[in-house]
Amino acid sequence: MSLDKEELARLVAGDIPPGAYVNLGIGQPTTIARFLEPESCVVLHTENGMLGMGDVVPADEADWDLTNAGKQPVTELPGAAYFHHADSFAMMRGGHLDVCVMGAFQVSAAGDLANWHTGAPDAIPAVGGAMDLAVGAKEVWVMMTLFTKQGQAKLVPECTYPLTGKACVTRVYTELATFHLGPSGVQVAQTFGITFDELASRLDVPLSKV
Amino acid sequence: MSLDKEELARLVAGDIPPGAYVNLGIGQPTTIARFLEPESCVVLHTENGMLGMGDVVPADEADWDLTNAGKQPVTELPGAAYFHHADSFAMMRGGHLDVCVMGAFQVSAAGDLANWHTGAPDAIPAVGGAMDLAVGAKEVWVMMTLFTKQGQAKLVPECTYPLTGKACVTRVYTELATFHLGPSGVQVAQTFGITFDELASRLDVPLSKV
Amino acid sequence: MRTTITDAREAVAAVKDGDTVLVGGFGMAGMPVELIDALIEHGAGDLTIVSNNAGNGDTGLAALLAAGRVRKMICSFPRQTDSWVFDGLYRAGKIELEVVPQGNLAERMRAAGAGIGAFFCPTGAGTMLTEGKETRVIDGREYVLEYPIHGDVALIRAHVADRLGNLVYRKTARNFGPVMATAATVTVAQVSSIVEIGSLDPECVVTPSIYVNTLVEVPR
Amino acid sequence: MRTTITDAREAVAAVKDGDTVLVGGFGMAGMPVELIDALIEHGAGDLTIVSNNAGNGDTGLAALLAAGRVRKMICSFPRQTDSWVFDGLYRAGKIELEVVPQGNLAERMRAAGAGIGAFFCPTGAGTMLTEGKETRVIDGREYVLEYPIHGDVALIRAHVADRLGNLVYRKTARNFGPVMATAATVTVAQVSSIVEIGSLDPECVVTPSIYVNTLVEVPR
Repeated sequence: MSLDKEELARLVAGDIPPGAYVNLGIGQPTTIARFLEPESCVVLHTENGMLGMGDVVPADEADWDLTNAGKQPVTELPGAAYFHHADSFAMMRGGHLDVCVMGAFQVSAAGDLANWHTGAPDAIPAVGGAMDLAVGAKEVWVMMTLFTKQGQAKLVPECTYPLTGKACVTRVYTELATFHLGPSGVQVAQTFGITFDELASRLDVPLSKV
Repeated sequence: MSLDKEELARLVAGDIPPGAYVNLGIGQPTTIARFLEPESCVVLHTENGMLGMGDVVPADEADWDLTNAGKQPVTELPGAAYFHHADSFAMMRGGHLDVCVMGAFQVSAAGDLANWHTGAPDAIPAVGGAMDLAVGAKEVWVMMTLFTKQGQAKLVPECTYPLTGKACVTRVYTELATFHLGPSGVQVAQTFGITFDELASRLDVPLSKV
Repeated sequence: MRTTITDAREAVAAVKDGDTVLVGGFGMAGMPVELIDALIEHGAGDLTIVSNNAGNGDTGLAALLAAGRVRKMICSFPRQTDSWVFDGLYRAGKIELEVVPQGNLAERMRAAGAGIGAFFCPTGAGTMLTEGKETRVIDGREYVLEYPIHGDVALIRAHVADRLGNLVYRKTARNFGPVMATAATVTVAQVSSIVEIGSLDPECVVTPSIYVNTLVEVPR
Repeated sequence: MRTTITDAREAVAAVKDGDTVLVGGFGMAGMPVELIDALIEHGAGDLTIVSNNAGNGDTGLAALLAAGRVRKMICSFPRQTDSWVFDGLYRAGKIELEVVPQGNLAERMRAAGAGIGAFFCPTGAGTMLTEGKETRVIDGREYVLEYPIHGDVALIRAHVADRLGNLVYRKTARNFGPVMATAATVTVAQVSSIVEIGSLDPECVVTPSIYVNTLVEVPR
């Protein structure tokens, strides 16, 4: 069986090393936070200037001076620290975050990431912190569906959408399989309700087993 | 009569605009602080990471975590703020200090400053924050004797000592005269116990009156 | 020089037609709403606005845009669910847009405040956002040369100020405020309260008074 | 990753022969004396030391130099009234010296910590300290291209840490500590006391725990 969104978030959460400093991107990656065990001591970073971010809270409990990168109200955990934007992005760019998890439109076999712009001529471009995270974090993990609603693969030989960053993605988590990207090419770490051969036949990217 | 050191320090102190943010260099410029009127609200910066620095205190009252750039123990005034070295020098380099006052070996007619190195082949070079102050402060004032003990002028056509900064000095305060440097060349603002003509005859630099 | 304490109307009089204005805030957190309202009333136009977003809903920055005062937006994330004012102007070709990665936006303002002439930054290398910019490989990695963004005026929101102009912020509302304060010729800070000199812990001041020209108290 | 709490001896075991070690402090303020003592005992040699000064008297950094462990000093102000150990080694040709303007020293380490590949800086332009370096005129002003200074290990002194590794400093002893913490692969902080997580005000943390690998408590 392929994974549902919650199972996928739980899977990613389980792979984050204890004590890691982690940035979870806007949207689906944000849900990973719910599956992090407190005893793992994972510390969440939000690029708008905080380490030690807690859960998203409902609007009626909101402190609007305390939000995540998606501008949702959140909480502060013990041991938190606030800092300004230049310091926050210095922290990202300087390679201090252990892991960031982002969504994607496409990931290439070489680890190129496309997740900020569809390339549509009438789209208003908006990048936020995605490019900074892509070049900055020690590990860039992508969490996405493996195919678009139209059935097109999102793990591709070359990205056709505008790039966010080059050769930056190290892992791809999808509902059908997880992939490790690196010098050995694209390796399939796990599959869910699909065989390796079936996966290989549906992707235009050379695959090997971990 | 030429000015003594205390009169000179008092003169410089009186020229600092009320509310100015000021860095006083190591040595003689440090003594200017004693002649700043509290109601002038001048705020002193020290490059080791503080605004709102107070007086130098004797060793038996020292807190050795609270020192000036000359590593002398000082006090903290109400409204002080501490910051790290990169922020402190960003403040200097970014042009936020209104005035800095430094000593000098030589100042050229074009405002070049030489105050860090005698150029002697066996001297161990040591620059500290002098070059950062020279390029950073809005106004760089020099406080020095006009002549060396050997009688050589220190306000010169071209510096022969290694430079600290180019075209940065805007005023020179000495025991015999004060000078304004700028697009109009070297202008004599005040003289003390010497006539303009006498001064002009002893300096190898074209002078005019303010 | 000494920090002035005044009202929003007088504070924003520093803005002139054609100015570059840095506007703090990340969404509404740290957004100096009352200063922006005063700026709309003030009437200065042909502005370049530097801010993370390009206005939400119909108030604040969105209202300034709707009033036709902004020639160009420099921001990282103009497109939001409630950025219809900007969207409309942009699609109508009535506003220029420079999209800058969020960290480059912060770092370019930091450079302006810190006297750095330009810097080699890895962010955006090989992407369309850095097309045409100078690049260099340093130690095997590709970097793009980025230049400072100076502001004529910065409008920011902090939490508490002392009368000297020292600022502290509140939680993630800190965001761009401290950086913008360093990068503008004139910095106007809207704060929830102004306290006596000596009331703030010098170890905890985030923006030293040297960066603040004008304080406006807007109780929240 | 998680911050370790240990003793000075174990903490400095991270230093290997040939490493670049960033040593905090401005004079004695913020100098991690006990860590340096442990480093001398540890025995690593052929070191490059980056610190504002080059040792005072016969203890601390001066003792490390006297023990012959340092190949090169990168500092802004080696010459002091009590820097006789360095002076002697330098005049005997037994140590290399790179003199860097104090602000460039800080900014180059800041660049290392912030992922900046290089930056154009006005400091020292036209002086002998920047001879041979790449220069560029930007907006009519001369700048010098400066590169990051990375450390293998940073040894710093802060005031209080929480068990997670968040640090606060005390007065001007803050100096280089926060910058060095960002610029090294491994940062060891000597602190006067270690408190429980949640005891430090998140608004006042100066060095977030992400930058701190090892804590050593040395009560003062």
